[in-house]
Order: sequence, then C-alpha cells, then structure tokens
Amino acid sequence: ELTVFAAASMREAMERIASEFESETGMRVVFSFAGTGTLARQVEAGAPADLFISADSDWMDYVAENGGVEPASVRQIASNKLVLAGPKESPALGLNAAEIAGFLDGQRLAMADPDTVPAGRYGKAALENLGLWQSVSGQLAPMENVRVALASVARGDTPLGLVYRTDAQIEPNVAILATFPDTSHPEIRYLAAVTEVSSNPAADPFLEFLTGPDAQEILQSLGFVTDKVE
Amino acid sequence: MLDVDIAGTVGSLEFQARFASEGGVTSLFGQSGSGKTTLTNMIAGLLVPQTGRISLDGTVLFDAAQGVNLPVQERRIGHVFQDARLFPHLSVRSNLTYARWAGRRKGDRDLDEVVDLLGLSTLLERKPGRLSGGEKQRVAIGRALLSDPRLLIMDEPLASLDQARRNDILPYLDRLCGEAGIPILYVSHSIEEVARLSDTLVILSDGRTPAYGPVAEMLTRTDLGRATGRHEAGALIHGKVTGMDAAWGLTLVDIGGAVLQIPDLPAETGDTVRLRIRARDVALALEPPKGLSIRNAFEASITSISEETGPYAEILCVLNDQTIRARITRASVADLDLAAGKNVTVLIKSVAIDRRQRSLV
Amino acid sequence: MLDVDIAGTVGSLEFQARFASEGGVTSLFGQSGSGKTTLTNMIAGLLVPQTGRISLDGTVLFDAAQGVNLPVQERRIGHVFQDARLFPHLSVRSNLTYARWAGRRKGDRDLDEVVDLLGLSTLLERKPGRLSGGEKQRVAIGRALLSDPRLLIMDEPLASLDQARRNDILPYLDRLCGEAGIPILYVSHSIEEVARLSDTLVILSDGRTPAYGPVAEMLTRTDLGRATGRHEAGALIHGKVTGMDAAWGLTLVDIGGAVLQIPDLPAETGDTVRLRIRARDVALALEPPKGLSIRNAFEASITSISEETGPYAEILCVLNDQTIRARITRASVADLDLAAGKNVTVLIKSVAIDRRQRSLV
Amino acid sequence: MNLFDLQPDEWQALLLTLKVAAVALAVSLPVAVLVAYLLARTRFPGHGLVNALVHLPLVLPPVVTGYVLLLMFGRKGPVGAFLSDTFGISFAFSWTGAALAAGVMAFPLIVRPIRLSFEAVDPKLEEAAKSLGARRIVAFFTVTLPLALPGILGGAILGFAKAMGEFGATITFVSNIPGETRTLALALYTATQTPSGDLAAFRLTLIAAFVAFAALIASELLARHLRSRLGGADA
Amino acid sequence: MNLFDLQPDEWQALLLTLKVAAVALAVSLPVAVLVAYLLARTRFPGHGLVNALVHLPLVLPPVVTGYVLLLMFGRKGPVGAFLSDTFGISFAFSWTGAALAAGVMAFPLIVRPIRLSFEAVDPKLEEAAKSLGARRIVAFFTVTLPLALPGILGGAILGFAKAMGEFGATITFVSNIPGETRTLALALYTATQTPSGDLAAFRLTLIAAFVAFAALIASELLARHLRSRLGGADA
Ligand SMILES: Nc1ncnc2c1ncn2[C@@H]1O[C@H](COP(=O)(O)OP(=O)(O)OP(=O)(O)O)[C@@H](O)[C@H]1O
Ligand SMILES: Nc1ncnc2c1ncn2[C@@H]1O[C@H](COP(=O)(O)OP(=O)(O)OP(=O)(O)O)[C@@H](O)[C@H]1O
Ligand SMILES: [Mg+2]
Ligand SMILES: [Mg+2]
Repeated sequence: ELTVFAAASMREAMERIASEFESETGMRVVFSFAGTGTLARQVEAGAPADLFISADSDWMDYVAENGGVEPASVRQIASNKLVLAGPKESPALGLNAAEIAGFLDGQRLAMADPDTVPAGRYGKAALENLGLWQSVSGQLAPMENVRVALASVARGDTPLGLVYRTDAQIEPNVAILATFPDTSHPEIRYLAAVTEVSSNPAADPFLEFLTGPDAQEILQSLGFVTDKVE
Repeated sequence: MLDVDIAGTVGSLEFQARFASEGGVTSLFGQSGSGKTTLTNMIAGLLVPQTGRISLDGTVLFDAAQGVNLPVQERRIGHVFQDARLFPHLSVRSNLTYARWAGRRKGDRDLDEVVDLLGLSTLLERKPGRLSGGEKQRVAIGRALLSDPRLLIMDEPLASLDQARRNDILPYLDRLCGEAGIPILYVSHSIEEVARLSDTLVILSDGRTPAYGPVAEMLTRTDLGRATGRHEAGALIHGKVTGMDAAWGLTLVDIGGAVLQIPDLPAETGDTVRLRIRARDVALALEPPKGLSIRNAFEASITSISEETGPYAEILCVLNDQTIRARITRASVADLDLAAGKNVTVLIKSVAIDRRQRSLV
Repeated sequence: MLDVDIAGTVGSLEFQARFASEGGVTSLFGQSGSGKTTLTNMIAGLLVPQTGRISLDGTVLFDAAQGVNLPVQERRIGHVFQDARLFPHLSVRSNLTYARWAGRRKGDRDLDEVVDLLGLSTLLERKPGRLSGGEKQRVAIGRALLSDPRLLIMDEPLASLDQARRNDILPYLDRLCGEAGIPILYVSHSIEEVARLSDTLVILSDGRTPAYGPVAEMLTRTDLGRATGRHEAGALIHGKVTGMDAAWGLTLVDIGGAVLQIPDLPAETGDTVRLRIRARDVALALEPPKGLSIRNAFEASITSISEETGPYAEILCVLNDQTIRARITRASVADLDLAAGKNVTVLIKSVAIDRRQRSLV
Repeated sequence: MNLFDLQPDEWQALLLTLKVAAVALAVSLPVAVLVAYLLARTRFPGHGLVNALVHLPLVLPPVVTGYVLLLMFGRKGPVGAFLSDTFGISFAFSWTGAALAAGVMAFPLIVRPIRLSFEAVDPKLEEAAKSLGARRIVAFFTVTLPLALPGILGGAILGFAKAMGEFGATITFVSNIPGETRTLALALYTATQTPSGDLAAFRLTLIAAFVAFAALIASELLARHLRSRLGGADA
Repeated sequence: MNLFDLQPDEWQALLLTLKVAAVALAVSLPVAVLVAYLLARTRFPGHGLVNALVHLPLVLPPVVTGYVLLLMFGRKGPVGAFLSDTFGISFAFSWTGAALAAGVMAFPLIVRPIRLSFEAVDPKLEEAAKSLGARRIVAFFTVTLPLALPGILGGAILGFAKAMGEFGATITFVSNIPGETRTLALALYTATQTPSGDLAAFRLTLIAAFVAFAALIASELLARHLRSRLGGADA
C-alpha cells in the first residue's frame, strides 16, 4: 500500500490514475488531499508519505531543500493553463483592461488567493504580465483555492473567475472566456517526488507510472497539459 | 374577605383546605410538614390547586371551574417567604424598594418608617450575602410591607428574631391590619404570636383544615389540644378600659362584672381590648385571699372540669359570658373539692397579662 | 473544655469574644446581628480570627501566635448551620449519612434512632428540594448528630420547629450532652430554651461578650435585663427528689428548707434536679394562704427590691442559700408593705414549673 | 524589522479583526441571550430543532458553514438578494460578511454558557419578583439577567475569541481581501502558506495571542467585579 | 444511490469521526474539569497565563494550531520525539493525532461552561461537607462535581460537537488519510475538491448533522434527568 500526499486540485486525476495503477500492479494507493502548502510542511515534518505531488514548484523546492523529498526523484508530471471562466453562453473575452472591467461591471474577479495558493500566484503573474493587475487588483475576490473560486462563478456570485483550465473544463455551469498565453506566467508545473522517509518499493514504479502513457492520457483528458513532461 | 376552598396533590401530600376569614389577621397553625407553606403558595399563585376556588375581597384569584387563575404579579399579595429569597445582586435598599421600581407599586408607606421599625438603617447599602440570618428575614419583611399589598402573607417571619425585635414588629403588624386595613395571613409555630395577633385561626394538619374560626373560640376548644399545644392553652376575654392608675402604671379594664388591673397597657379610656390569659397563669381560691401580691381576684363559677391523664386538670369558669380557663393540679382539685357549678375566686397575676398577651381589637 | 479568646474584624463588625465553658451546653445569646453566627463560624474554622486562641478539650484549634489553624474537617465539630445547607443532589438518607461515607466518621449513634427522633422516616428517599422548611432543619440537625462530633454547634436549630417537636428534641440534646458527654454550643433567641438546656450562658452584644458564666448566675443578674429579656427573667434553684406522689402524679423536691410538688418530672428519688422558676410565676403573700389552688408555699426572706420604672418591681428572696426571683406590681409592694429583710410566703403554682422548665443536672 | 513595531498591513488586519469580532459579538449576543433564555426556561414545539440549529455551525466543518452562508447571503442567494434589493445591504465580500460569518460560528459558543447560567438562576427569585408586582419581562431584566451575568460574560468571551480566530467560514464566505476581509486569522493563514512566511506568521501569532490575552484579562477583572458585587455569597 | 444508504467510505469516516471525537472528549474532559476547577476556585501564580493558553486555540486560526501541533508532536518535534522514544506513542498522521487536534481545539469550549458551573456551586455547601469530615478532594467529588454536572455536560456537548467538526487543525496536523485521519469534516472537504463531489458533500453534511442532532438530544435528556434529580429546587 502506497501513501501519496497530493495537492487537492489533482484529486480527480489522481484517483483515476491510482485505480489504473492498482488494476495493473495490484498495489493499492492511498491519498491524502490537502493544499500544497499544508502537505509540504507535513512532508517536511516527516509525514508517512511515499510520494508527494505538488501543484507548485516553489513548495517542491522548499521541501527538497529541507530534506523532505529526494531531490533527485523530483519530476514534472503535468502542467496547466490559466483561463478566465464566466457564466455559460457568455461571449469570448479579450484579455484587456477595458473588456474585463466592462464584464465585471463593478463586481469582483474570483481567483485563488495570490498570497497563499499557487494558482493565485500564477494568476497574479499573468495579470501583471499583461498589464491588467493595476486595474483589477482592487476588485479581486481571493479564494482559498481554485475550486472555491470556480464555484463562486458557477453560482453567479462573481461574474468572472481566473482559474485553471482543468477546473473550468469539468464545471458544467461555466464557460472558458479567455485563455492566458503560457508566456504570461511561470510555467504551472505539477511535480512529483519520492519522500525521504519512504522505503516503499512501489514508490518508484508509481512515480514512473505517473509519467507513463496511461497516466498521461488520463491527465490529458482532464485538461492538463502533458507535452512538457520529462 | 379571604375565601379559600381548594384541593390538590403536591408531592406526597393530599391537600384539601377550606376556610374563610373576615379580614384582620388569619393565622395558619400546624406542625412542620402539615402544608402551611403549600397553602400560602397556592393563595399567592405560585402553586396551582387542582380544584376549588380562592377569592380575596370579592376578586376571584383562582377558580378551577371557571378556568380563572390570576398570575402572581396581578394578585397584589405581599409575600414574606419562609426562606428569605432576597435578590442577592441588589443592595438592601434596592431589595426593599423593588416593588416600587420594578413592580410599579406605589403605596404610601414610608421607606424610612419601615427601615426604622426593622432596624435596617445601617444596612441599606449592603448586599444580602453580607447579612446575618435575622437581618435577612427583616429585609424580607420590609420588602413585602413596601409592596403595597392587598393581602400580606407571612410565612414564619419572626422565627429567627429575638424577643425585643418581635415586640417591635408585632404591634406594627397589628396597626397595619387595623389602621391600613390590610389583611394578614400569618404562619407561625408560636401560639403566643398567634393568640396575640390573630382574629381567625386556621388549624392545618396533614394537608387538611380540620377546624377554623375566631381565635378566642379556637383557643378554648379542648379538642384541639394537640394542635395548639397544651402548655399554651388559654382563653381570650374582652374588656373595656375604664380608667388609669397613673401612680402605679396600671390600667383598669372592666371585663363585665370585674375590673382587672393591668400594667403597661397602651390603651385609652374607652378602648375595647382583648386579653389572652393563659390557663397556667390562673389560680383558684375558695374565698378571696388577703395579703397576697396577686391583685386580680374575682368570683366566677366553674362550668366544667376535665381531668386529663397525668397530674393536670383543666377548669373552665364563666364570669358573665366570658370564659376563663385555669390549669391546676388534680391534687388541688381534690384538696379544694372543686366541682362544676361551684363558685370560686379566680386569681390572675397582673404581671402575667403583659404586653405580649393582649391586642387592641 | 472549650476555651475561646479571639478578636478580629468581619465586615463592619469589630469582633472580640472571650469565654470558657466546662462542657455541657453553652448557649450563645444575643440580638440579631450581634455576631453569634460569626462566633460559631470562627470556632468551626470557617472564619479565621485575626488574633487569639481557641482550644477544645485540650486540643488547640486555633492559635494566632503559634500559627495553628486546624482545618475545618479536622476539628470534628458537628455544625447545624443557620441556613440548613443540605446537599441538594443527595437524598435525605445520603445527607444524614454523609459524614459516614464521605467523612469517614464512624460514630456509634444509630441512624434509625436519629431518624425517629426527628420524624424523618417517611422522607428518607426525598431530595431536600422537596422538603418543607422545618423538615430541612430537622435533616440538618440529624446530619450533624450523626457526624460523631467532639463538639456540636447548633445555630438556632429549632427556630422553625413546632413546640411538640422541640419538646422531643430538647431532652435528646440533654441526653447527648449528659450521657455521651458531647458538649454543645447552642445559639438561640429563646431564653426558655437557653435556660432549659444550658450550663453556661454567653451573652453576645455588638460583637463582644460582656458577660458569661453559669446559667443560674447569669439569669439572676439584673444588669443583663436587656440582653436576656425582662419578661423571661427568673432564677434557677437546685433540689433533690425525695419522693413521689403517684396518685396525683406529683414529684416531691426538697430545695433545702422547703419541699416543692412538681407534676410530671421524669426523675428518680435521689436525683438532683435543676428548676427554673420564672419571676413572673412567683407570687408573694404575707402569710400562708388557705384554700388556694397554689400548692407550693414556703417562707423566705426578701433580700432586695428593685423598683424599676413602670409598674413592675423585681424582688429577690432567699431560702437557705437559694435565690428566688419574683416579679409583682409596685402597687402590690406598697399594698403589702414589702421591704428588704422582711419574711414573706413565696407562692409558686405547681403547673408553672413544667417540663420545659427543668433539667437534670 | 522590530518584533514590536507593527507593519501597516498588520495594523490593518488587527483593527479589522477587532471591528469584525466586536460587531459579530454585538449583534449575536442579544440574540444568543434570547435564544438561551427560551431554551432554558420554556418548552415550545421545535425546541429540539432550534437547539440543534444553534449547534450546527459547530459540528459542520467551517467551510460548509461558509458555503451555506454564501448560498443564502450571497448576491444570488435568497436572503442576500432580498436584503440587497430591499435595504441595499450586502454581505458579499465585505467586512460585514466577515462579521456575519464570525457571529454565526461563535453563536453556539455564546449560547451554551448563557443557557447554563439561566438554568442556574433559582426560579424562586423570579417568583419573588413577580410577587412584588414585576411582570415577566421586568423580572427577567431586573433579576434573571443580572444573576446570569457571569454566564453571559463567559459566553461573550468565548464568542469574542472565536470571532477573532474564525477562519474557515470567513474565507469561504467573504474571501481573503486585504483591508476588507483579511482578519488576523486570514493574514496568519496567508503567511503560513508561503515557504518564507514563518517570521510573519510568528509575529501575527504574537499579536493575536496578545489581543486575546488582553481580552481575557479584561473579562476576568469584570467577572471578579461581578462576583464581588454579589458580596461573595448567596442570599 | 439511495440517500440513506451509507457507502463504505462514508461509514468509515463516520465511525472514525465518532472514535476521534469520543477519544478527544474522554481525554480532554478530565483535564478540562481539573483546569476549570483550578481557574474557578484557586488563585495561583500564572492563573492568567493558564487561562490565556486554554483560550489560545480559539483565537488562532486552526491551521496555526495544527501547525504548532505538527512542530511539537510531529515525528521530529520535541514532544513527539520524546513520546515516541520513551513510550512508543506517536501522534503523527494517525487517528490519535486527529483526536489530539480535536481535543486541543475543543478544550476552551469545554473548560468555560465547567468553570462557570464550578463558580456557581455555593462554597457554603463545601464548607458543610468539610464540617462533616470530608477532605477537600472528597468534598469535590461528592458535592462540587455532582452539582457542577449540568455545566460539565454542557461543556462536553460543546466539545464533542467541536471535535466532530474540527477541520483546520486536523488536516494540518495529521493530513487527510482515508481510514486513518479522514473524518467526516475532511471527507466533506475532499468531496468539495471535485466538481462532481456536490452530492457526496451533501450526503456527508446530512450525516454530520444527523449525528450531532442525536448527540444533542441525548445530552438534553441527560440534562433533564440531572435537573429532575435535584428535585427541581435548591435546598
Ligand atoms: N460577610 C459579611 N460581610 C459584612 N458584614 C457581615 C457579614 N456577615 C455578617 N456580617 C455582619 O456581622 C454582624 C454579625 O453577623 P452574624 O451573622 O454573626 O449575626 P448573628 O448574631 O448570627 O445574627 P442573627 O441572629 O440575625 O443570625 C451583623 O451585623 C452582620 O450584618
Ligand atoms: N416539592 C415537593 N415535592 C414533594 N413533597 C413536597 C414538596 N414540597 C413540600 N412537600 C411536602 O409537603 C408537605 C407540606 O409541606 P409544606 O412546605 O407546606 O409544610 P409546612 O407546613 O410549611 O412545614 P414547615 O413548618 O416545616 O415549613 C411536607 O410533608 C413536605 O415534605
Ligand atoms: Mg413551611
Ligand atoms: Mg446568625
């Protein structure tokens, strides 16, 4: 039995991959889903995890530096895109201040908290890069995670949300109105690594499996970008 | 005035009480656990009887048949509880005036007067937690007095007060009843207090009221010996003040056929007074004695002698239509050869009839 | 036995008490607010005096100078509090036996005996919240009696009990003191109770103990009129039972120079007894009267006459070396021409000396 | 950076926290007193339901409570839409919403001690008040309430502490907007979510602990005062 | 999928939650009673500090409390290492750790009502017990404690509810491991992390509410029983 600490935003993908892995190898995988930061600190504290899957490269660096994971085992398993999501049947939106301000119409832009959540940090970088930060920073609704931001859009509490493409794609009540160019933000890297405390012989095979064709196919089907995976 | 006829079950007690009183002081008398507090609580509205009717001064307070049950706060009954029930967070002053500022009872009784009567003037700013037992009880009395009541219920209010204080308070209650016309329902174990104060006596026994009636009548009933306490048996006689002997501090009271000399009686010539004379204070002689310090001697005729078991005999004598009760030893009855119909001289020490034994009617 | 000499300040009360008693019943007597409860609390260890010393039977309970202050639970003092302080969550039975199961006090007093004495047998399974006022007080008395005390403190224990119940309990306390040798510190407002029960009387007034001493002596001290209550003044005389008159239920008591006939005295020939004779029950005559129901007449000589203001005079007579106190009107003093040194006949109704007035020594 | 020199954003978070907690307490305390009294002294149909509802925010994870608040009081929620249309009041993404979330979360903690205190007031004293002419409501304000003050204070201090520390429902309901809804708890959370935030988190912890300490001391002094007003003993 | 047919993982989470809450309560209640008694009846140096420490988990965001627990009781933390070396007890990432987190978070809620109840017990009754020979500890167990039972029950129910719903400190301290530390609250959170999880979240909410409701009803019945034992009135 393999214990994997995985970023909560990866839940759907991870559970599917794990059942695939189990049917192939007979090894059961148990997940602990939480925010990347939370998990990172736990891994650092010696949590009984075999693998750590982070939605953020900064936290993975931090854990690798502090002896939580084996630096050599770190590898990218997927990346993602940022999009603006809005109510279904809204027209596409140009990524400029005027259009966005017009669409918001004084209401707020939901996004993951730029100060706490990786998705938020990426979003902030993208907005800054496109020169939009100035105009929207006063109208943000920073959420605890991407899912909450997306739900807020789906419910109509906020007209617009800056979220991962993967999330926007599965939510039936929203439409993707715009996609941020990859160049506007640091690459959104999902990293996996074997922990220092792990002595589970299945850890490496699963890590291998994550970058294998079966897993990559699942990730791709859920909207992840998989072309940059090593 | 106060008409009670109720029944119900409270805890293990089968309760059934019936009495009526014509104002003045009505005393409830009975052993511990006989249901006195229960009865007062029903009259006050704190307990609801199962059946029956309570009316006060023509107002129906409770009527099971008609579904009337006036809430406590509308009954306007001042209640001195057996446990003081002071408000612990309020000063003595605020406790005393509670009915005025919280109960919208105005009343014209003066706070200072009540405070003086009860000796509370140095305690006004204290909290009840810092009072002695008797002090608490006095505050509870004051609080009820100041609530402008239509009826005052007092559940053993003087139990932990010393004699001096009782002697101050009892005449005040008398006046309250007489002058202000506020009827009082008084619970007490002390037959002295009851006799001193009451107009009507209600006997309670095991949740029932076997007897009630005017106090004079009740106290001479020999069948209530156990309830009223034999030692304290006595009789009430009525008289009229005919004059004063200022030199010796004696008041002359005509009881119809004889004049008694009584010390220290706060009454005016012409007043009618009521005197309780305890059977144990009455001696009998075959003829008027000479050279004796006992000043009150008059002739009366024996109507009955009940020889009880033990050394005592109870003798009822009648003078005009007033009954006097004497308690002497059976030995003396035999020695003096007393019998019903015989005339004897009744001797009553003047000092035996003291301030505690009488009341203005 | 009990030696108290303490001082301190409690609230607004400057407290200073000093007395000693030789076992038996010691009564604390004083007005409401005079500090009786405070004093008992200090002896029990619930309040700590600032200075002084308390010792019981040779054990030092408190000594400010030596820094001794025995904790309450080690003083082994049974305490009947003025407020009953029953444990509301425990049944009457568990309250009564608390000292046994929680205080590891064994004691050989029988639960049933105490329950019978106090009339609690039907209440054993009840919670205190469902008891009447007097019932609570009785449970409190029983609880203290069953705690195997070295000293029993009773703070107005009989205040809300009826006469019949008091008459049951008082002889029991007597026996407790006499047979079991447990000293009792008794707080009461009733001089009757005090006289009936006490060996030593301690007067408390405004937090001070102006006087204490053997009860007979204290009761004849005329300077303590206010404290002891004039109405109840009297004297204690000692006597020896010399015989019985079974036919009339009278006991003959030789008081040295005279034999009194007393009804209903539960004593054996040869016993020494103590009789309290209230001044108001004593009449005087110039010569032995004839044909009178008053059976006790003997000659004595007047030692003093104090004419107070008002209608009364207090007369002390002496027979051998026993003092008898009489209270008659000034008018009679004048009429009979009484004066110190004169011989008179002292008259005492047999029934006046009844069961409440005497005690076995 | 001196440990005791507050940064502007720390000041902001501190003041906001105090404002949110104070408003939450001020609004929920009277309601809590009422509910506690009803639960303690009356039996009405739905007694159990009210009792359960009061405790619900305690049992559910705060995120759920925040989510329910969002559904109800959000812009499109039934209550939110009504309030916004009728009174122009909006809780969404504003400090008032933070106060609402804090109040709801603190509510069960406030109700319970108050209810216990009401239950402990001897009904005989209320009877005495009525026998002196006080109507039920007057008896409540002059006798029951003053005697229950220690419990009310106890509930208030629990509620205030909870309101100060409320995190899950707040961040879900009104998000984590600096200056508007980022209370100390949210700022502290924010700091812990960056690898380099440890020092900031430590400072914020100290600030929060300090404020809580001050509030506790104040409440203890008040409680002691209340107790001494009773003369240290029952009547 | 029937709404009232629990799935195996829901059963697991439910049972785990009950176990965690029960153990948390069982362990913290006696400590809380002790602390409440000390706070209520004694003045000792550090009184204020203890009082503040007790309340700290309320004021700090749960995440911080969880983080502090992780630092202290984690495998590498000073206390955790000591316990693990000396007694072989480990809280890290196990249900015992979840119980610890729940217990710590519930602690202030348990202490306060109990403390109020202790303060409301008339010291005169303790004096009476002592005058009957009971030592302080005996008086405590035979008089003070039984009379404070309503408050203890009140504190326990608050604490149990809190322990059932605890989320932030738990997920931070012991992570979200199915079967080991994934209580209802954490399962609920997990469910909300996928768009398709709404129904699951709703079901879990109902389960949590139902259990809480049952616990409350039980506590009310018990409280009524306790009150009736007192005969409805004080002595
Ligand atoms: N806690 C307190 N704080 C301040 N004063 C007090 C306190 N307790 C009692 N006193 C005062 O001390 C005096 C003595 O009180 P104590 O209770 O000893 O009187 P007592 O003789 O027992 O009276 P009672 O017969 O009325 O019970 C009273 O004047 C009372 O008001
Ligand atoms: N709440 C109750 N539940 C059950 N029984 C009760 C309750 N209250 C009183 N009783 C019983 O009812 C009887 C009458 O009680 P009540 O208080 O009326 O007596 P009381 O005449 O006032 O006695 P006391 O002179 O001792 O105060 C007693 O036997 C008592 O035990
Ligand atoms: Mg009674
Ligand atoms: Mg006293």
